[in-house]
Amino acid sequence: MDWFFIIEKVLLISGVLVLSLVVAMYSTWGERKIAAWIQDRLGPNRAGPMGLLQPLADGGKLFFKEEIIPSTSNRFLFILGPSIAMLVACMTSAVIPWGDTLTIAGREISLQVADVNIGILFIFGVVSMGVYGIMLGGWASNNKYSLMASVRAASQIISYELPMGLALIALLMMTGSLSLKDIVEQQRHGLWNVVYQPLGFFIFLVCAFAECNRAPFDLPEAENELNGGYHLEYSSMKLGFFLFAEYINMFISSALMATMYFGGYAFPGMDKLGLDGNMLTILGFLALFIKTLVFIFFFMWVRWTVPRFRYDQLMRLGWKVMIPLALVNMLITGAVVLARQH
Amino acid sequence: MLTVLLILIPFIAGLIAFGLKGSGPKVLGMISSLATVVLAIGAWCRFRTAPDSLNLVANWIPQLGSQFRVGLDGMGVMLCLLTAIASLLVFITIYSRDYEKPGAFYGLMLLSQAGLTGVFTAFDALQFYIFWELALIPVYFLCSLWGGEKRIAVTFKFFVYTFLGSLLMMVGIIYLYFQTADHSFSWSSFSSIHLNPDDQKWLFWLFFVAFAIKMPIFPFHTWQPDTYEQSPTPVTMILSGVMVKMGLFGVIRWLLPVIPQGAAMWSDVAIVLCVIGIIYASCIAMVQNDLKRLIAYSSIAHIGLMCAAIFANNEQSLQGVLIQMFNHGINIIGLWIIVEVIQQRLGVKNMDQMGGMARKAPRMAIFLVIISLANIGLPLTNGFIGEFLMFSGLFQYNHWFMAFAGLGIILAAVYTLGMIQKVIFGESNDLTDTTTDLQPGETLALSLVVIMIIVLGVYPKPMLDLVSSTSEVVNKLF
Amino acid sequence: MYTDTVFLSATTTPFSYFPIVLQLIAALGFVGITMLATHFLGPKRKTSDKLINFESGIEQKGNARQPVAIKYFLTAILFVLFDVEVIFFYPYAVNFKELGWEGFMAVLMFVGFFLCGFIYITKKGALKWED
Amino acid sequence: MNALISTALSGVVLMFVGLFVRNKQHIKFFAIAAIIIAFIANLAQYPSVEHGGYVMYGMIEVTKFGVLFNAVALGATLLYFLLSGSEFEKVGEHVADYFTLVFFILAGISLAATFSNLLMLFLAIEIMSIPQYILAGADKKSLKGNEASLKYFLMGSFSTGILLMGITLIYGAAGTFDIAGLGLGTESVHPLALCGIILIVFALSFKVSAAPFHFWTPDVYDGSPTVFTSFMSTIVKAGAFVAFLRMFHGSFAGGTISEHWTLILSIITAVTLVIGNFSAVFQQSVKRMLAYSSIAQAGFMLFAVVAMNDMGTQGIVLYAAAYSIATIGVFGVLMKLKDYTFEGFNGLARKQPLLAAATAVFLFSLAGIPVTAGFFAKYFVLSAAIQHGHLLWLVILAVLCAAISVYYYFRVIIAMYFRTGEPEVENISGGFKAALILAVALVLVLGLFPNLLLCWL
Amino acid sequence: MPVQYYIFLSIALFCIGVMGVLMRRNAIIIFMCIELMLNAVNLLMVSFSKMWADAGRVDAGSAQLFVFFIMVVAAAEVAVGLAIITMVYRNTHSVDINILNRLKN
Repeated sequence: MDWFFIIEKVLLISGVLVLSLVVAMYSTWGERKIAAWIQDRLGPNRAGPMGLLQPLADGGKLFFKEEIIPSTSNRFLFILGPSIAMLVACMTSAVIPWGDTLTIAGREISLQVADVNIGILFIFGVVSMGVYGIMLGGWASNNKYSLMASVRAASQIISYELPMGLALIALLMMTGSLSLKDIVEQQRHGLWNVVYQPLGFFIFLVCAFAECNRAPFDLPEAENELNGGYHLEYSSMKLGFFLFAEYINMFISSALMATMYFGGYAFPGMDKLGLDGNMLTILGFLALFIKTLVFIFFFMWVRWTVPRFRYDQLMRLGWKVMIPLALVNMLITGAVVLARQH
Repeated sequence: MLTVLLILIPFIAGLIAFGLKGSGPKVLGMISSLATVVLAIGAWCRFRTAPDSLNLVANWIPQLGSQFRVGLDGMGVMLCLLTAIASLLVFITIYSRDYEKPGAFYGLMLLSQAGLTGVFTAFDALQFYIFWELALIPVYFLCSLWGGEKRIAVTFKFFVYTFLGSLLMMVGIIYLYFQTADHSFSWSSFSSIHLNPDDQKWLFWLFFVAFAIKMPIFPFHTWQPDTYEQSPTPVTMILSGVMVKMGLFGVIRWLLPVIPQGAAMWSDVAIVLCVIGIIYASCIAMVQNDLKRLIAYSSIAHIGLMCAAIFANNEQSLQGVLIQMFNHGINIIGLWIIVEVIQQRLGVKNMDQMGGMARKAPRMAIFLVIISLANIGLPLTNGFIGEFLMFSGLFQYNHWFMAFAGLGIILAAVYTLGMIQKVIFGESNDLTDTTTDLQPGETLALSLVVIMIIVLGVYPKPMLDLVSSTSEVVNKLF
Repeated sequence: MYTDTVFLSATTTPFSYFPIVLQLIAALGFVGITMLATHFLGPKRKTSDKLINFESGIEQKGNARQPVAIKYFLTAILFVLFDVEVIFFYPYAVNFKELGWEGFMAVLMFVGFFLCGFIYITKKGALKWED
Repeated sequence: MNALISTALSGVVLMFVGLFVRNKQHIKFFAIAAIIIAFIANLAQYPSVEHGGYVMYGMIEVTKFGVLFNAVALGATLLYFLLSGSEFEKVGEHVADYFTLVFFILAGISLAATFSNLLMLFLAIEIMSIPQYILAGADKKSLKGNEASLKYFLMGSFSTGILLMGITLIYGAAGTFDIAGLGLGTESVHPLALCGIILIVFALSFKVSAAPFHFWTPDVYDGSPTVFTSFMSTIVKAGAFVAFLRMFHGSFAGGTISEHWTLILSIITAVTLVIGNFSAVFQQSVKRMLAYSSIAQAGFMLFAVVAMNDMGTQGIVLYAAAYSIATIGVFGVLMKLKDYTFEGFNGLARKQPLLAAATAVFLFSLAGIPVTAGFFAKYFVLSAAIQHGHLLWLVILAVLCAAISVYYYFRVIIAMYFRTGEPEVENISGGFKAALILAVALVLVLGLFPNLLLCWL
Repeated sequence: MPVQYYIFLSIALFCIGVMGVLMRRNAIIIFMCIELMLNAVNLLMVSFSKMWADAGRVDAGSAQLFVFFIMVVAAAEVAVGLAIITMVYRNTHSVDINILNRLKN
């Protein structure tokens, strides 16, 4: 066993986790700021300069709140729900290539926790687990609103998984690989995938919104119908986990979209700069981070711009529009790729 | 062609009869049975001149090596004749009766006649089996539909018994089929199989049980008295006159030639069973008060004797059996006609309630006496020659068997005479006072029976000639 | 239509998943520790009123664990079916360049059946949420 | 192959017909037309396989046997539609869907008759089974139907799991799924393969409801809507048998391997015969009696598998035809009655002579009485066993059981003909009568000339 | 890892499934046990595929394809099974299979 390898990976993992948490924390701040900006308000401005310490205060508050477990709920499942949600959110980042390799003391260190050949499938699998967290949480609360919300969430998430999978298949046909690293490397030497797969990207984007329960697909959390949705009975850090998980998911989705359709850590002309490897890797990481932030901004922008769907509209969009669209996209991709091959 | 006609005429007539109403079926039955009698006699004549012309082979199921193969040898001619005569006698006797649903009744009667003729003419094992079963179905329906009170349970027992027996036989037939050299079901292939003795040992029982149930032989006989008692008398006539002969026929045609060593190995056991049956049945018959049951048990005893004689393993006894098959058929049908008459007049079967009928119905009394005497084998009646041959054959085989079987004939005399005593002599009572003598139809039928009894009793040679060929052939193979 | 293609290249070994296990351990640790920490840090002043379910402030009525609308079940079942059909596209997508037009036609047929099922459930009203 | 494609497509088409055609009578006509087309398409393939079959993609082997069996299954289904097609609408609303499911089952059956790969065996079995779970519970309001459906589903998928384990173990031993290439019989038997075979025997015994894996059968057949029981207990069961037969003849015959499973299977056969027949005797409802009788008949069909010879192959085709036609006929009549007990048949002969006569012929056929198809069916399977040589004890047992079977089949005949009563009978249409006469004619013709069917083999 | 490990693991899983089916009375749990059996089979199938691929068989991938088919069929079974269980639940308000046995009489 190579101890350096383990140390290196442990460091990387810690880095990635901390990064996700920090990004998630400041996404809450960002969201409030953007909302305020859009609505011509100020947003948080008391804690620290421009309210920058607000997320820390929120986090601290969540830690010190009283933990309430309703007497009629199922205690074990009640705790398990948010745990799963958080766990899943932390796991998806494992296969995303945050950058190329760093060379430190003669060792090649990959900025990807694990480069497995089923990367996309892995993410898919782990994300599907997320629905358990919501479902268990909602059901264990023994509250009608929670149950309703979790059932809605489950239906919504699984419905949008289908077009998402189909959109990815079209991408897969072009790249021929499920490894995210391979996909990025291909884009590095050619055009970004979004050029070939505009429709696919659009479908993926919409589905990502739905998967993250973000507006305009935030029916599970629709306050004015459901009193807060599946985490209605939660308090303290368990509530925090649900909220954090949502923001982490948003971050990972953004990173994923950037990776798969917008070149990941690759940026145009990066090989012509003539920089050495380490420098290029750091620049690449920054490029990815910026792309991700742009997507996060987009998420928020949409949230404060587009009104919420009705449930029947949501399902109709998912099943009757997205799925056929994704199928067509897949077939067209297949036909074009084959035609170009000959 | 003649042979096929013998089957086809009653078969088609039977089918047509189902659709007829009123007295149509009666007339049709009469015509058909007359035609078959004529045909059977024609077959006899043809058999004396050109026996081969009676055989017919046609393709049936080539994959199985089974063919439609009908033919007649001496025994076949004789039994076909018996079948034809029996149904003619039955139809004459019941001509004046009215049955419920006559179409179905006559149709089933004719179908059973067709099935029986099929059994006697089959020279293909599979075909034999099929006819064997087919003869049973119409009889089953006849008994269950027109029989006595307990008819359903009783006839069902009868059916299951015989069906089980025949299924066992089918296993045997299939097994033998795979032993034949040319994978064929024909009688000639079957009789030329060389089976090792071990196989013969158990194969014998597969066949013997089927035949023994049909005859019936001692432990397999329990269905018989009940069935005879519960069936409508016309059906009982067919059952006892012809159908039980199927068992004997089966042994002679399909058991002895095919499994000779098996038969030889088990002949002692078979004869012991038969002798037990004879004595047992006779004893019960003696104490029997029910007229129908008495005749049923007497039939068991007679059949037992015939079966014992078959296994006695010599030409004399075999010839005796063959001729006795015909004669017993005639006699027992005669007896049943009289029973039918009595039952129809008095409405009872219990002999205690009868008596003194000789005064009121003298013709019937005379017929009863003659037929009863023939049944116990008095010289100059047809029963004598057959029994004599059987006893002498049995004697050659084993004295003791003969002695015990002979006991049966003494007992037969006892109960038959007892029966005559009770029925026609003695004091008449209220019931018998009202009785009337025979009607023309019944007289005609009984006269025919008596004529046959006397003719065959005095001059049995044509019949002996007819069956001698069969007995020789079988005995050679045996 | 068995080909000798082994699905997915064999460069990945079980060892490639080792970092994922590490990350799982890390994530589990994080979740567990946080859960425990918040359990001990928070105040504990429990009253029976606090522990009943929230129902917008009015008296609680009945049990929440009641059957939900059948539509949701239907969606779940349809998802299972269609998702599995989607799974079939993955091996095809990985190998589709080698399979060429013949394979494409086969998939076209498959998609045809997929659409048949899809149209059928649509027409049957399984996806109709408006009442 | 043609049968597979045409039935599967017919299923899809009917599914859509149900969406656009509201008249249930028309749906039935569509179904009948579809089955006739499938029948013809299937027969059209016969000339190409007359002198030897061919394998397609290593998955399907089209042979004369397969084509003939498909013809039997499709023909019997046609008869089934003619006799009982109008009963479909009494079960529930979704008539077209029921027909669709029947067609999908038929596709499974045609696959079962032609597979040459374990994968296809698995698919065939499943395509046959899954629609049946739905059909069993088609009457959503009936508790008995619910029970039947759930029970059938749980037991069926359990046996599927066992089947799969068996297939996997055999794959582990042989390295291929091709049934001709398993090559298990040649050398000493791999322990994995042995376990696999035993598991497959168990699983397929489940599917054909052989004892001791039969316990679901009576409840399921009794609880399901009668019109579907009729189909499930006949044609589908025959299809499962064909799968069984192909599997074991194709890959486990000969060599040392066959010794291992022949004994197990012959014991299963014996137990099936005994249990099926004895239990049937004690039933009070004709429907339940027929359920047990189907177990008993399965015992006879198992002979064909155990015996492993041409006689058995011919036998199973004939048996499938004879048994299916007769049972479908009996069920067809049963569905016209209000009362499913034996008493419900009392006096039927007087009120409906044609129905009674036809039922009697069907029951004769089931009991194996000559001149009906059932006789030759039994004849062939028993011959197969006798030809095998070591199964005589089983044959004798079977014969005894056949005699018992007469008891319960004849109870119906006795009720119809010899007892008096006023059976409540629905209106009998002319079409039904014609179909019934057709069925009787088929039974009798096959009973006289089985070679009309077997000459194709 | 040697293939034996996989064999033992999947056989253990399979036996757990079988035991569950035979001993539990709740239809849902029985159903889950059946799914467990199927997954045990899938695992074993894939390990055998690897085993034969290592042994040099070119068609060893067919076992993996088999797994796909198993999953599809399992999905179909799930669809039908859940529908049936829902139907039963709506009619009897129970998924205990013993209750069903009582209904029989």
